[in-house]
Amino acid sequence: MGTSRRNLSVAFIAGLALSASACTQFAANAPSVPQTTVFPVSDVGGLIQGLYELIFWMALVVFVGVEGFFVYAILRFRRRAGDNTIPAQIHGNTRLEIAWTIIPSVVLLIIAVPTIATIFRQDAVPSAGASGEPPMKILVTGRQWFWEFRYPDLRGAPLAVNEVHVPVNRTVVFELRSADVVHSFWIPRLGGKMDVIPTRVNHLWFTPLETGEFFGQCVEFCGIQHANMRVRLYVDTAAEFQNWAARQAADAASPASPQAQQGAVIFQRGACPACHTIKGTSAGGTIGPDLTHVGSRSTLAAGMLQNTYENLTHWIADPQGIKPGSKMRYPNDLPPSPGEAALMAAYLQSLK
Amino acid sequence: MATIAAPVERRGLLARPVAPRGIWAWVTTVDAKQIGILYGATAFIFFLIGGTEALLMRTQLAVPNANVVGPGTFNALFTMHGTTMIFMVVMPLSAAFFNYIVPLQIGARDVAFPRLNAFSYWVFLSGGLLMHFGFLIQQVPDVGWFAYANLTENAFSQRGVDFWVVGLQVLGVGSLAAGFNFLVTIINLRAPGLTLMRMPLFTWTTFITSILIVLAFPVITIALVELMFDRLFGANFFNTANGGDPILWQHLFWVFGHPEVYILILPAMGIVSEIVPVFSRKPLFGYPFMVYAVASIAFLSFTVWAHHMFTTGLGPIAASFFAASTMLIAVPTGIKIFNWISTVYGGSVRLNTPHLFALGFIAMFTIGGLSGVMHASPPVDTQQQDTYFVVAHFHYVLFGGSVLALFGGIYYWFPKITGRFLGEGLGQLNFWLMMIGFNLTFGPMHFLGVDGMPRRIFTYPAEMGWGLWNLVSTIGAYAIGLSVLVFIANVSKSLRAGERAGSDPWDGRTLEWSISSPPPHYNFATIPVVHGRDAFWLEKYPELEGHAAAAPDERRDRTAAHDAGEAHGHIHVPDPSYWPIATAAGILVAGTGVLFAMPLLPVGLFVVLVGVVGWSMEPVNG
Amino acid sequence: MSARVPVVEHAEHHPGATEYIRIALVLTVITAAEVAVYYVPSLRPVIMPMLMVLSATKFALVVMFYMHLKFDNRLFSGFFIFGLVCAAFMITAFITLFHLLSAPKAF
Amino acid sequence: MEHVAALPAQAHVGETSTGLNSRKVLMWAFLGSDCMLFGSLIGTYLVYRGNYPSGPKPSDVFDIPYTSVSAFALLMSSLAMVLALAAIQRGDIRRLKIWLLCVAGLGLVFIGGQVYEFTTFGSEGLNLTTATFGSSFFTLTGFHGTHVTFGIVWLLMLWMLAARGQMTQARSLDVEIAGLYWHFVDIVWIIIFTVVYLIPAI
Repeated sequence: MGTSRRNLSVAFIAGLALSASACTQFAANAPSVPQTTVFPVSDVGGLIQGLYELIFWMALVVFVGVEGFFVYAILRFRRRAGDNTIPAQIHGNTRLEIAWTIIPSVVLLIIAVPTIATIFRQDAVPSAGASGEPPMKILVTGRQWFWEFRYPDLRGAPLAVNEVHVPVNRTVVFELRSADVVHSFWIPRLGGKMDVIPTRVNHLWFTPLETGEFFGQCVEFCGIQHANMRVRLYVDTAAEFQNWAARQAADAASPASPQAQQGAVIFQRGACPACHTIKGTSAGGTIGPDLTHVGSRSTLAAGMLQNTYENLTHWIADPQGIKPGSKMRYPNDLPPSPGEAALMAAYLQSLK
Repeated sequence: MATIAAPVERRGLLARPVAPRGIWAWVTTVDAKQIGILYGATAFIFFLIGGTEALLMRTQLAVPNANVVGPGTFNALFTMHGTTMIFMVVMPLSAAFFNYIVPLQIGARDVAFPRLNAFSYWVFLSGGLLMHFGFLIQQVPDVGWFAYANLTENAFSQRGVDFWVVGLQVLGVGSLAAGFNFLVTIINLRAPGLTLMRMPLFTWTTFITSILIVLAFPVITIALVELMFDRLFGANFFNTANGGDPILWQHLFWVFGHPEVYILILPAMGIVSEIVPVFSRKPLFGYPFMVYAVASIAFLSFTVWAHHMFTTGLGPIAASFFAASTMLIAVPTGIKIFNWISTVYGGSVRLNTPHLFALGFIAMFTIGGLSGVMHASPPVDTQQQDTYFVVAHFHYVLFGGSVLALFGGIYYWFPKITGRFLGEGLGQLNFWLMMIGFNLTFGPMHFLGVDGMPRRIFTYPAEMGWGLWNLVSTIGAYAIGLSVLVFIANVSKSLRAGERAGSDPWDGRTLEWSISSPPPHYNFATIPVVHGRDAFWLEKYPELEGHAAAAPDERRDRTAAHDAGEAHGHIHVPDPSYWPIATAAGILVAGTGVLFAMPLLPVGLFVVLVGVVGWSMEPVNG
Repeated sequence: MSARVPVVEHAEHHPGATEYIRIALVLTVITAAEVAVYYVPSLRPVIMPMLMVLSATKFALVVMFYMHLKFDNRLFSGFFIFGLVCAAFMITAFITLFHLLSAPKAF
Repeated sequence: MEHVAALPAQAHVGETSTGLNSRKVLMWAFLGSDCMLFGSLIGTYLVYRGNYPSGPKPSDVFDIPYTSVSAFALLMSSLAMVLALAAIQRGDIRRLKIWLLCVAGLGLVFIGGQVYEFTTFGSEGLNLTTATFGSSFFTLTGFHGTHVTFGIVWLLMLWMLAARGQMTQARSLDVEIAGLYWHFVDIVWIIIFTVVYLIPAI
């Protein structure tokens, strides 16, 4: 075997190793990739990450070893032009077979033991988080195509849609239910996902360890707008969270500006209350998302649009154009006029 | 079905067609080789359709917020892409090789039930058509190839689901018929001396795959029946309003679905196990262990299904069980990879196109296997399930695995089937373009998955940071498309003016290389007698294996033997028959009836009945 | 070396009519016992295992004697038992997953 | 190097690698496969057996003595089936015809019983759409009934061939294979009778 060929295979193996570690580096762009799975900010996320890293590095070693040896074998035993000899007809080697049955078994055992330990740890909700308080329960309902959150333990049982707030360092337990089809609830940086299945209640818990805004979305195919069923989780300080929860528990603000007042009238007069609730008014529909504090949300249509006056006007005027298949429909598919939409947007924007 | 066979002297409802020509020859054929070609050609057309669907999806996802296709279309695209590639491309392409190669490898003249074999093909075609009838009325299946309940209930879906249910049901009938046929063929039609532990590995994987088909498809059949009853008759299997549990669908689907994965990959492993020894000029390393590995993978595949459901809340005990059984599968899989590499090691390695594809398979399948071990761990899987990481994983297994191997198989056996080589230059171009395109397409999907991009989304906002890798992936997909065009050019050029291949162009080891290319209608003039593994190699080089060298006149020129056999005219092959296609047509009509006009259902069933009766009354002549 | 073997239809021992009828009598008795067990309230706590043993016995008798599996080629037993084991595993798993380990229902 | 004489391709003529008839191998493979079919149906039934929030309970509608009789009829048809096989193996075509008719007749008794049972259940408010219990019960027993019906047609075709003098001792395998199918259908009912009818829904 010539030196050049040896250099080639060494270079190839080095290349494999380099590209593999490059993978981890590319994935390592936490700030620019809001749904990264490898920069956890919760206890559960950390558990998973530890296990993932163990398996990843073992897999990488196996990968480099196997592929490297494979490429080496191909290059080393390449047939030269004109060479027509028949190599020794070796049929096998039982000792080798036993070796490569046992060694992978041992490797898998090294993976399996912490895996099973982690399964049980991930399953058991701790009695208290880092803050020492008992876990906070949040009821989650997945719907085509938005998320509803209720806080039964808090005063006034506040409710939130698509944007859920939790206090830092306190364990939260999400009780997951579906109102229609199977969804899956996932905020990658906080930990693994859990399916949301009609007729069943599933649980997902974690203790957030950093404040901030974290992205997530539905990850089980749930129909035409599955892609636009996003969720944001805000980890607040304890005080911020208390304020937020108190605001969410309150009734809707009364419209102040003339436009908002007109918008409120149009809203109540139209078909809107059949589907939407605005606490403190007569609107009590439960098909669509609760709009009591819609003005305080940062996005519209489950994360599709920034919550601006213009976007909201557009959304009210043409929901099917923005989100085809959405359940937001008007009787006989007759949307409000642009003027009416703008007034209603003004009203809804005022519902902070 | 054919058990009530009439005595030979009686005539059936219709006289058997006698050696027709042209289109009728194909319509009435019961020759496994012709059926193999039908399977291959049909599957390739579906491959182009499924590939086009993939390219459309990749185009839509190339940049954030793209608007090439709408959400409804996108959902239909990924549903049909998955369903097509699994049931109408990889399975029938494997079946093409089962049909063409297995009888040759075991020294048989045909399969055990030639008419049932033709029936399998026509039913497969009917199922494929039924599945695509939705395009006629713009009601394309759009609930994913897994069709998770309860999204498939009438309350949440449209008529597209019906096409999926009926089409898949019919495809399943074809697969089952083929599965039974090859099971019996391999048990009963082996040449004298061809004991089980002497069978070529492709024959072995066909055998094991047939067992998997026979045991796994009944489960999806029942799941589909339940779904169909829900949709047509108001049953409640998956209707949550009346106590139906969507999780039951997932269990039934994956009890079938996981063995199905091995139905897709085992034939590919068999092909690779044929190619690597030939082009390394060494016997397959550790043959018995390879056989045990295939068998244990098949057995274990029935115990791991719930690893597709780690995020459904199985509970820690069940999750631990299925994690452990899943990891166990990595052991026999590893054995296979190590044995392939050891076959190369110490060999005399020719890097012709078939071998490149086979070696590419080994390299890529290893990656798919390793990522598979990652989500075998349930906690890790909760971060990877339903993300592009999983998409990357199974494409490394099913494209880097199955498809590369099947292309390798085409390059390898094309000279046998047509008597002509595929062009080596275009072949190499085909391979490298496909290899690079494949890695560009699916490699970055690992990063996308780690970056938290879910599967089955038709769009994503720019702020998610997924734009770059999606663009790379789309470019790669077009490179794969280009490589397929190169392949088409190669085939059409070779069919017209390819270099002639002799009966044994690669210095092959198994019996198919002992007869002319293309093989005669009756395969073997005289049924060979097998003295060991790699029967033909042994016959050519007895001294290498310590056998006494055969006397020169005993090194038979089988082509000459064929001419002799033909001259004698005493070789019996089964006559063609109208009944397989007639019976399958009845199924097509019945299926069409369920989908469009119920009155057609009894008509179709009546045609099936007439078909079965005609079939069983048909003289069984040799 | 195993050459191809002519198909021999009845090389093995088959039980005769008397034996068939004797087995039918046993089957009848077991069926009667099954139904009887159903009506005895004091057996309720053990009715499940009892019935399962009784029907498994009937099952085995028919398979072994009427279907000749006891006397026939082991290949046939292999096919049948492999299918049976896979099915039994699946059913056991379903019972375990849905009734023993199941998450609480949301009704 | 020896070569055996040219063999016809059909398996059921001449010789095979195992000495086993290909159609018989096919039937046993089919029965293994059918285990999974009924396994899936029984699995589904066991998942849903307790679920009848509205409609009647199993114990409300099941008539154990009645079903016991039809189960017994099916069980005895298996006896008739082996006797039919024994007859053709002896070359006794007259007894073959009698026993075949007997099997088909007992099968018809069973099917008639099932039709009556389904009708009664329907009138008592239990049908395919009654919660998941109804769906899984009717699908499971209906699939079994379809199997029985197919078996009856098959046996009657054999009887017709026998009546036309086309069944001879040499064709006993045709009866044996049909018999394997028939016995399988019988043992499936042995399971269903226990699991569905006798073990009370708790």
